[in-house]
Amino acid sequence: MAIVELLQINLLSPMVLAFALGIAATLLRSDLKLPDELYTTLSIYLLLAIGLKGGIALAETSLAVFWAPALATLMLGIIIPVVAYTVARRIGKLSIADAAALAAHYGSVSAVTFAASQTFLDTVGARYEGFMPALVAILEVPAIVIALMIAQMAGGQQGGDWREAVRELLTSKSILLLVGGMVIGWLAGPRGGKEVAPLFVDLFKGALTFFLLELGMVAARRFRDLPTAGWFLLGFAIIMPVINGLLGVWFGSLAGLSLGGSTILGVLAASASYIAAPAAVRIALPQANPGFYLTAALGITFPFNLALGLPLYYTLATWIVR
Amino acid sequence: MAIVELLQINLLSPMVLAFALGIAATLLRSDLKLPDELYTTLSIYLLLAIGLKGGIALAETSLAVFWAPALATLMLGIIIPVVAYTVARRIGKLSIADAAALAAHYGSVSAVTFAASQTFLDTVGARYEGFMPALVAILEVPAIVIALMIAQMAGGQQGGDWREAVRELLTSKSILLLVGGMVIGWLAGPRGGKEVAPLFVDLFKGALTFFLLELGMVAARRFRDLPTAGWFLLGFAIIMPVINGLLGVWFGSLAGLSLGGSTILGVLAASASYIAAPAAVRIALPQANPGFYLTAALGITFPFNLALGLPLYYTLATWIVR
Amino acid sequence: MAIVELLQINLLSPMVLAFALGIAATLLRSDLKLPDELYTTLSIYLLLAIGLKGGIALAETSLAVFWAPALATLMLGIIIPVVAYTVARRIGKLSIADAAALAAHYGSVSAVTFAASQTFLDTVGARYEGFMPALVAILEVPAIVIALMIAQMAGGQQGGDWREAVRELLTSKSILLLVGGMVIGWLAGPRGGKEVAPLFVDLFKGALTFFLLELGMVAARRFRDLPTAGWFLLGFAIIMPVINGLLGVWFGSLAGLSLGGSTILGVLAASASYIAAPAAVRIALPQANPGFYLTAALGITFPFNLALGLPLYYTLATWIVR
Amino acid sequence: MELTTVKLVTIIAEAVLEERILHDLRQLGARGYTIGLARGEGTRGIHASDWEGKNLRIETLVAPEIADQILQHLATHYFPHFAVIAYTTDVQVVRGTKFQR
Amino acid sequence: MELTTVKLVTIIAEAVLEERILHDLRQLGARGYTIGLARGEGTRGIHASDWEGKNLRIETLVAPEIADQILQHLATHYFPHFAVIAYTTDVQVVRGTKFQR
Amino acid sequence: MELTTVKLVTIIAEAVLEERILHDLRQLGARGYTIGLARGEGTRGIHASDWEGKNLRIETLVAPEIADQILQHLATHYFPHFAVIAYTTDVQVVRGTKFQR
Ligand SMILES: Nc1ncnc2c1ncn2[C@@H]1O[C@H](COP(=O)(O)O)[C@@H](O)[C@H]1O
Ligand SMILES: Nc1ncnc2c1ncn2[C@@H]1O[C@H](COP(=O)(O)O)[C@@H](O)[C@H]1O
Ligand SMILES: Nc1ncnc2c1ncn2[C@@H]1O[C@H](COP(=O)(O)O)[C@@H](O)[C@H]1O
Ligand code: NA
Ligand code: NA
Ligand code: NA
Repeated sequence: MAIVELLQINLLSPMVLAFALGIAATLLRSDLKLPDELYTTLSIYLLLAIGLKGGIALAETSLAVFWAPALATLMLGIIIPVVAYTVARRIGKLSIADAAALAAHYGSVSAVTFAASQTFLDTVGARYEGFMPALVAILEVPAIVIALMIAQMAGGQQGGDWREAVRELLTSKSILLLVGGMVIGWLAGPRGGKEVAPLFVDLFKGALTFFLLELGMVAARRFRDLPTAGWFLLGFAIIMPVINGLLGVWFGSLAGLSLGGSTILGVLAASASYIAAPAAVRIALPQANPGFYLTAALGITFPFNLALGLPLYYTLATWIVR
Repeated sequence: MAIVELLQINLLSPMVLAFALGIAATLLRSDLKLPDELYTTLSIYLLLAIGLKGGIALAETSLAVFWAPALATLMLGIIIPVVAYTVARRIGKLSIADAAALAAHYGSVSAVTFAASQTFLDTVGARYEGFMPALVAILEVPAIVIALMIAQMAGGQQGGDWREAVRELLTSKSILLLVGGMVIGWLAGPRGGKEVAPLFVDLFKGALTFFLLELGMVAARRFRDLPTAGWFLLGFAIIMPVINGLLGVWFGSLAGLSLGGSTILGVLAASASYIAAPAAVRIALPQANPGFYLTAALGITFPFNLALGLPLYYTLATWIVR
Repeated sequence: MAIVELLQINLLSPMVLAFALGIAATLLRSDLKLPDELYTTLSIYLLLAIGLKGGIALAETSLAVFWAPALATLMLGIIIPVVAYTVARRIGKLSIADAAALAAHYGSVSAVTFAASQTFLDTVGARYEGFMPALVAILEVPAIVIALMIAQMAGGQQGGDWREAVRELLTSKSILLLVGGMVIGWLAGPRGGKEVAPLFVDLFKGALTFFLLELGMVAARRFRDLPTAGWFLLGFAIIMPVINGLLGVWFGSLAGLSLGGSTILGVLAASASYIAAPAAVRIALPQANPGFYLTAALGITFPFNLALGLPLYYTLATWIVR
Repeated sequence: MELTTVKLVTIIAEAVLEERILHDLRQLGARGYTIGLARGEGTRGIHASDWEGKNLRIETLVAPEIADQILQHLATHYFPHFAVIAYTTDVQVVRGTKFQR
Repeated sequence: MELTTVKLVTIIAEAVLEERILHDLRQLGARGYTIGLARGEGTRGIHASDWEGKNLRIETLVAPEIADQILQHLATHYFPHFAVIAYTTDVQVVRGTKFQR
Repeated sequence: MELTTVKLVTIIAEAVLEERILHDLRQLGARGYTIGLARGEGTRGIHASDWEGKNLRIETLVAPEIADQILQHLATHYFPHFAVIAYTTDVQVVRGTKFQR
């Protein structure tokens, strides 16, 4: 399929349109407000559902197939934050804390972008490995730890206790639900999975669409901070994902992933965390400005990846993966 | 089918029974309380789902078929508030503000009554045009604007800014979700719609049932205000819908709608808004008494339409539509 | 099937695993927190769904079949609280209020344990009578009333008004939803039921799994109180259910219930209420210590029944029911 | 503008007590109340079912003598067995009569 | 540590008024606000749609003269037609300047 | 009835800080607390992830000297980097000892 056609498929999918509706609602100053509890509920649901499906698939995967993609993912989790930190510090002239905060976000991963990429690939008919959610779990944590360690070594950390932050990170809800869901799926297997499939599988795309409506509103609220963020941040939030996406696709193809699987690893690398990273960074690097890292991750990179990134990384994958 | 049989089908449907359970819970002073957030979530879901389905249908409708029903609906939106205002003012001797408030509510439309009418028609096996949700959107706003303008001209408005109220009305959540859902459905088309159908189509009737449980409790709380409302309001809240329903069915048949479609247009005309209108009226006509308009719309007309109105307007349609 | 195999099936079911994840989340001091509103919503949903399914089944049940199990259940509701009170008072040396509180909880029933037992039986392929939810409703109230009367007669009640408590009990949300759902199901019948089945039937097991995640967290928070509860309570909370379970299975077989039905009656007898009883007891017996009755019912008996009780009572039933 | 001083009584109580406390407030002469949800911990730490939800934070503006009666009543009927605390503050309002009997 | 006394203005208002009241507070010189959800009953008991949700409990810390203006403004523009009450209290804060113009 | 005056300390803080602040309150001698949800805006306007939820409104009744220490502690450790404000009020309670060390 040509990239124009892929773009069209993606932009006219209910989930991207719902995201746009959320943005429109905020820009039109509508009084639409989703309950906070709905937002939390949908997040929990999505993370658990992603984990569950991954666990069921993992139960049927041999280690021989899994080790190479796992290693490739781990390496991405180490390389990306280092690159991101260096770029933000050298080119962007950001403070140590702000640079490390960006590194944590772009090294980690957005579960919703991941879910959207699965839906996109389903629609274009590309297949991917079932164990991909396990890679989400692998990529979520290391980059954040590395970014906090960089800040610690560079002396940019005051007040925050990074060891405590890492402990909290490992038991944070996103990790717990993702890994917990995976363990449940792995132990319960396909038979147990079938019992809960009407909730966790059939409703997944609808719930994702609903969630993106809310996320559109959250992202649009971030737009206000764009002017103060400056040109560097805008460039960073668009170019960094493309570089990371390319890296992810390439690593995926080297690790023997399929076309769809490499696309997803590209998406994972390109995506910026907006759940685990912000919470950890807020605690461990309080002097970093959320107006920077949240605006970049949620206000620019997330919409970019959702609307343009998915077809882009897929196209890259069709070139790279043989 | 005889009207007795229709009545029985309707009164024994899960949604009407759930509404009755909600009323019973309140009258028995049970401690059952649905979380406010659930109420909001279900409202958002229902409006979005109605819009989505309408949009998908609209994508397959030609303008040649659509213009006449659209025009008929618009005319209802102009005629009904004028009639309602005159009746409330002349016969009911209500104040300008109270009369205009009633006009706004009865000219506008209740999305839940609409949804209930679809479920009813599905059950009795009558078919209707897929684009009906578009008519809900068309009928929702004009009557409210007209009623506010009448109040403005009659000098009954103080303090409230009606222009601001109209702006807020156009970006209010009910309009935004209904129209936004329609645009999403229209752009995503049947293919995109299929992806989210398990959430937005399959669960619709169940969610409506759940919502009616809550609405039964809300309506029953309004019953307390009945004694102070007086006989005029009681009569108004039952006779006005019947007249409007007849008008709607007749306009529908003139515009070439099917039996089911004419029934629904009758239901739309007969129904009184309890989402968009109350919010707009509260802001623009603060001196109007909510004990009047909410009690009429939610405490009398809504239960009347749900229990007796649906089979009644359908029977009227079987006589009028050839 | 051997009990080891049954245990394995049960312990590896998604719902038991989700419960374990909830416990793990609390013990690891994760920041995972389900919104209170979600907890309430799921409770309401589960009770209504249980009632609905029971009502539909009841519509197709003749009184000739139903009276014996109903009577057996009622007798359990009288015998269990008397036994539990005596044991707690004589052997446990608890205060009148604390003993009566325990009697109320263990005589009444846990709807979620009931739901879990249905899922378990579905998985092992055992069939059961459709009217079982009606027995839940029958067993829920009497034991609580009897326990409060015992406390009243024994002079252990001060301050609380037990008549008021009984009135509130009869209109409490759990009774209202269970009985209300049953009436709806009974009146709407299979045709009406089919309309709402995607929400109330298909999603049931998934919702139960989600709910057990939360309940695992609630139960684990109770673990803190275990040390202060003492050995008697620990023993009581494990031995009492086993005795009650045996009693329930036996009564069930005498009343002519099937293997599955007898298992469920055993589960009902063995389960301890954590919705209706705590609320009623808190009001009518304020001097009873919630650290006792909630820890026993929710912190010990519920996990025990969920993990080990279900296969145990089923095995007992295979011996007793011919 | 003339301001009057009235008493704001704040009550933190377990959720099961809602109806009871509101009933008592009305009896004692309060002419309105505002309720918010809260959770918390104290020294007793006894709590009813989680199903009943968290604590309530009840506020009522009343005349000083009524405030006293409310505290007295709560101290007698609720403090011994229930997780309830209460305190009063002086606040200024525009129309004092609205909050007095 | 040096503490400054500022005024805490608490407003209980029906939810439809949120945007309006926050706008007015800003105009009158408040430099921040905190909102919580609440429900309640009073003497008027008029309420807009349940869909609009319950009451809001708006709090703002301001200098005394601004507190007066806020009460005045609410009394004129909101008390006649809307379900709104408001009261002020003296509170102590560390950095008084943060809450003054 | 004898009333005692104690201090009510109210803290508005971003939700990520919950555990930390409660831990500090306990350390400083508070014997209980009540938490409600809130949202708001101030002068700094820095906020962590929306996922973490809104602000918290933490209240604790303590003896005057502890109230001072709490304000001091918050001013040193939280005000510089976090979206936190705090204020104290005098309130009257029935059993003053419940809130003192
Ligand atoms: N010192 C305190 N400051 C603020 N709230 C308190 C305090 N002590 C108790 N509470 C609240 O009152 C409820 C009951 O307290 P208690 O009866 O001491 O367990 C708790 O759940 C808290 O919400
Ligand atoms: N005496 C009072 N104490 C506390 N809150 C009150 C009081 N009177 C009214 N309110 C609150 O203010 C809102 C509007 O009151 P009203 O305009 O009197 O109906 C009510 O919904 C209550 O939340
Ligand atoms: N003047 C104020 N009055 C009431 N609440 C305030 C005020 N200023 C700040 N806040 C609250 O404190 C939080 C943090 O404020 P800030 O650090 O100034 O952004 C805000 O989100 C508000 O909830
Ligand atoms: Na990434
Ligand atoms: Na109408
Ligand atoms: Na039992």
